Amino acid sequence: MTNEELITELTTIQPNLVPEAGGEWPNFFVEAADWPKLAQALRFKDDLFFDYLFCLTCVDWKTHLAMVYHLSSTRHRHNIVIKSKLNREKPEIQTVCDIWRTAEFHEREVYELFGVNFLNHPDLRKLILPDDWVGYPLRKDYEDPINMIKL
Amino acid sequence: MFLKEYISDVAGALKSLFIGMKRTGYYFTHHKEIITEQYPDNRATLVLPERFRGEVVMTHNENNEHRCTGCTACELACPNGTIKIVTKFDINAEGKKKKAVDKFVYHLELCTMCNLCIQACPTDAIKMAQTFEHSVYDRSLLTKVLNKPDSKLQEGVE
Amino acid sequence: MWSLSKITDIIHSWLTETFNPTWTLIIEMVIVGVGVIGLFAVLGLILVIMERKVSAYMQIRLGPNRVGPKGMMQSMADTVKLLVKEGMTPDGADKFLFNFAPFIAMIVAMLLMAPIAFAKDFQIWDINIGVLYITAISSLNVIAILMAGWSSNNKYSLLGAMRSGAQIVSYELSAGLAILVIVVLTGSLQISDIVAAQANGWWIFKGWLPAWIAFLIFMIAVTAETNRAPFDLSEAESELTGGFHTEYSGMKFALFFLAEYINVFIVCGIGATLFLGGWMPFHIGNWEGFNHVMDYIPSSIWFFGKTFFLIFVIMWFRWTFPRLRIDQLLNLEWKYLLPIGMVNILLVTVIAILKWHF
Amino acid sequence: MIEEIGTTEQGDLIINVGPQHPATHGVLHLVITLNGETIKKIEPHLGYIHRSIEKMCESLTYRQFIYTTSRMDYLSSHINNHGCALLVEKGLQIEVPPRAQVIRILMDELTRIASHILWWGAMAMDLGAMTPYFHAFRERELINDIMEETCGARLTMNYQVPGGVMADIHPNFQRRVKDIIKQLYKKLPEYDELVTGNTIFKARTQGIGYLSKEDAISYGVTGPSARASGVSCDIRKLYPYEGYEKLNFQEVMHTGCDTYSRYLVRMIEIRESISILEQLVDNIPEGDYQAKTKAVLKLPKGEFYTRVETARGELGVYVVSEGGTTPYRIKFRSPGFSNLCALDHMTRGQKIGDMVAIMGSLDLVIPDIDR
Repeated sequence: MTNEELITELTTIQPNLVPEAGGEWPNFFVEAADWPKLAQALRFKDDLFFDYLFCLTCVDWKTHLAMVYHLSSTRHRHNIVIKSKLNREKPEIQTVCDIWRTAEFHEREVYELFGVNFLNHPDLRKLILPDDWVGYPLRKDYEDPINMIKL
Repeated sequence: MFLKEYISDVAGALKSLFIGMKRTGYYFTHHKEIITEQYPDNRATLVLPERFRGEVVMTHNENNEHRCTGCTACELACPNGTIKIVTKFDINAEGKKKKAVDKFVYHLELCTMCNLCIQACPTDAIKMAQTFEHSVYDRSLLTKVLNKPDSKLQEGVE
Repeated sequence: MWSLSKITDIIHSWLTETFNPTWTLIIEMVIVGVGVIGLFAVLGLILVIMERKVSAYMQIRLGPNRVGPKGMMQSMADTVKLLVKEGMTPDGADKFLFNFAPFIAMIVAMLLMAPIAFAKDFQIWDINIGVLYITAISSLNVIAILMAGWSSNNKYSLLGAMRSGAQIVSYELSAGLAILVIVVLTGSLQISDIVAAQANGWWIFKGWLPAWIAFLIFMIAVTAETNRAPFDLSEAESELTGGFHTEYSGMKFALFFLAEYINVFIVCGIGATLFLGGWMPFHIGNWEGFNHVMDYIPSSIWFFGKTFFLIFVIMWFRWTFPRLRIDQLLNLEWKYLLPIGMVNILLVTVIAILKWHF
Repeated sequence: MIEEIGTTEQGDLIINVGPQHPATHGVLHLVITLNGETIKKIEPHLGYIHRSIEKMCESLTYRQFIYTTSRMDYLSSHINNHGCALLVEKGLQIEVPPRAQVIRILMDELTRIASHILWWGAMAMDLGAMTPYFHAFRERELINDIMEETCGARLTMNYQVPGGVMADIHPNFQRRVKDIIKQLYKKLPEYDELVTGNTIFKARTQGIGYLSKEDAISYGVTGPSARASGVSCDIRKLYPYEGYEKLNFQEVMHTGCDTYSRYLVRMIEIRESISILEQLVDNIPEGDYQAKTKAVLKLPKGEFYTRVETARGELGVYVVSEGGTTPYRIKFRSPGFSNLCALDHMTRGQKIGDMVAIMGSLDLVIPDIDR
């Protein structure tokens, strides 16, 4: 499926998607509340069939956080990027680790480094940092005078 | 047939084991194949390739002159803050004040030998040396001043 | 062929003339004890350096080569290092059992020395059930390992000890069956009889196929019984770090280490005695001249030569093969070695009854 | 769809494997729940050597951040650098000279061979055979010598810079590559003698650590580990970069899905890489080895993503740029981290000895996981 077809297909599934220009692959912004439904459609609809979540991350835009999901289909070989803006004070989004299992670890990583709370995640604990770590290191306003070296 | 299969299983397994033993037996008896290098003993004959990145040094010619203008390009290029250049103002022949390098401080303990400073240097003042035995008992010994005492900027280097 | 019995006889008669029988026995025991401990030390040193050199050459490297000429004193240096190392006892360990286990391993290894014929007429104790004695005592080794594993208060050690228990208990069966083949052929359990029966040819040549199979099974089973790779599951270092001796250090570890090597030496000595004729020289049929030359080589050299060859084979196994998994290890025993061993013993019984062997 | 989290019952044995453990090839910390010898659950605890490279890169310029990636997956540092260099080139639309492209591919494939050879030795060592490890190092040293001669370092090369490579190849380079090809052709059959055909090795690996195709995709497993499950995921074929499309090589696939097929895939991949080397070593075009670039690189505002095939799988570099000299946010989608996700799934119900074999076959490099 070409990028244009993908865009039209997805906007029919989820009318309030906001396509973003630029980038190599189609970019969409989705409301956090609509994400689980869209994810189901992306994964299980035969002509979409995005079965491979190859990158899951988060970007701190200072005003808000943005979840970024890079999806690919091993059958149709098309790629897509889904983004979702989250409230910086109380970031919450539904987990997708029941759809793409690789998300389990990636979401745990995002959880501890950005503080995004993944609803219904089966095992949302700290993965990399010690359990008593305070703060979210990859946020832009994170300061740690002891461990951070500023050049 | 069960019995036939059983016997061929055992025979095949034993054969594969003997093939492996033949290989190790070959190396046991062929001492030419030994590849060990006797490191501290062969230090005299050990030649490192000229591109090997051991540490940053500053080249000085026979008149104790270096080529560093103190432009801090290397300091900016370094990802780790390994290099710190302390500048001073020299008064040159025409009586003008001119910026020059006072101390080229190099922290070997921070250096990752990435070669970016060498690439950045516009006057080829620094280069990578092939030394590699850097361990010392006192960490402060790893902080080095690269320009030799009383060294001057080479004529004609801008 | 000269024998060492003259020397031992002279010492014995001199002692009986000088002292009363009780003192004679005590003094002789002391001499034997000192001799065995000395042999232990020497063997430990030799086998450690041998293992390191064998592994080095198979791994295309030089191995130890700094201490002494060609690194021959390396094992001395190792011993000194282990001696001066602190022998720690973990906090939660069962202190008595923990400290006692290495000694059991050593004592078992020492006891096993008794019936081995090191040379012609040179044997500590020519007991009439020699082979049975060896199989019985060698099973005690598992107690030391279980003790060490249990008392360390370490889960790795416990797992290793449990594996070792299952392993040694099962592999004793095939080792026993393989030994039984020779017992059937000889008709005696006494070591000196078994060696004497091989005067006109070693069992490995005389016993045809059954002896070959028995020899193979014996080698596999004793490798497993001494916890050597590829059967070193009780100390599998990539799974259980150190297995049952994870928590041991210093001299206590050295005792385990030494006991392992002594056990290897003993089982190889038994293998040499049973299958390769012990101290008997190599003879070929009617080649009188050749046989005569062979007779001039001292009997102890024959014994140690054969034993060290078998030790080398076991080391060869270790540095070639990957390790088995615990269930495969037991599979190998119960599905392959044991049935084959049983068929083999039937076969050899038939051969022995019909006198088909030489 | 998620497997239920294994519950800890009375009588279960919980052991910590690592952070310092011979099987973890570094400092991975696994908490294993055992029932006897059978694994009920594996929980990786990461972070022992986490250096937060992603945060570090936010304060490094586009020339500087490349060197940090050598420290991620130190066995395929060249390919990591390559991915980052590609990203900068994509952002700035720099044309890489053909000579630099060929040199890059040659270096990538040499790195891949070195990594796979070391993996072969380490895998055999995990299963208890020490000797292959040393034999593997013999060939690996030769490759490292080439790296040392041309790139200036043995492990963390930092040879690829935006626009090409840092220096031209050494005059000896072609001769030495041919030597290593000859040497490998001679020694690879020995590898098979020692390990591949060995009946114990086969027994230890066949049918162990089953990972179906669907699971492999769902867990995001890439690289040889996924190709052994029949997933076509070689970035060099699917999204060719640097002229891989012009080369004649196979994407090695296997449908065994078990540890042994993962082993076989890597062994065949070594041969495929050798064939790539053979195709290129005599056909290095003349010309510049580095394109002209500005002293200060500034990526335009936007988002960039590049993917390269490292020895372990797909490395994705995701950069969000605000138009400055440093990335605003950088994310490395490292193959090791995703491959680790499947470890728990693959080891359930297996023996503790199998866990070692499965971990070996996944070829985990811990700094790649921890970043």
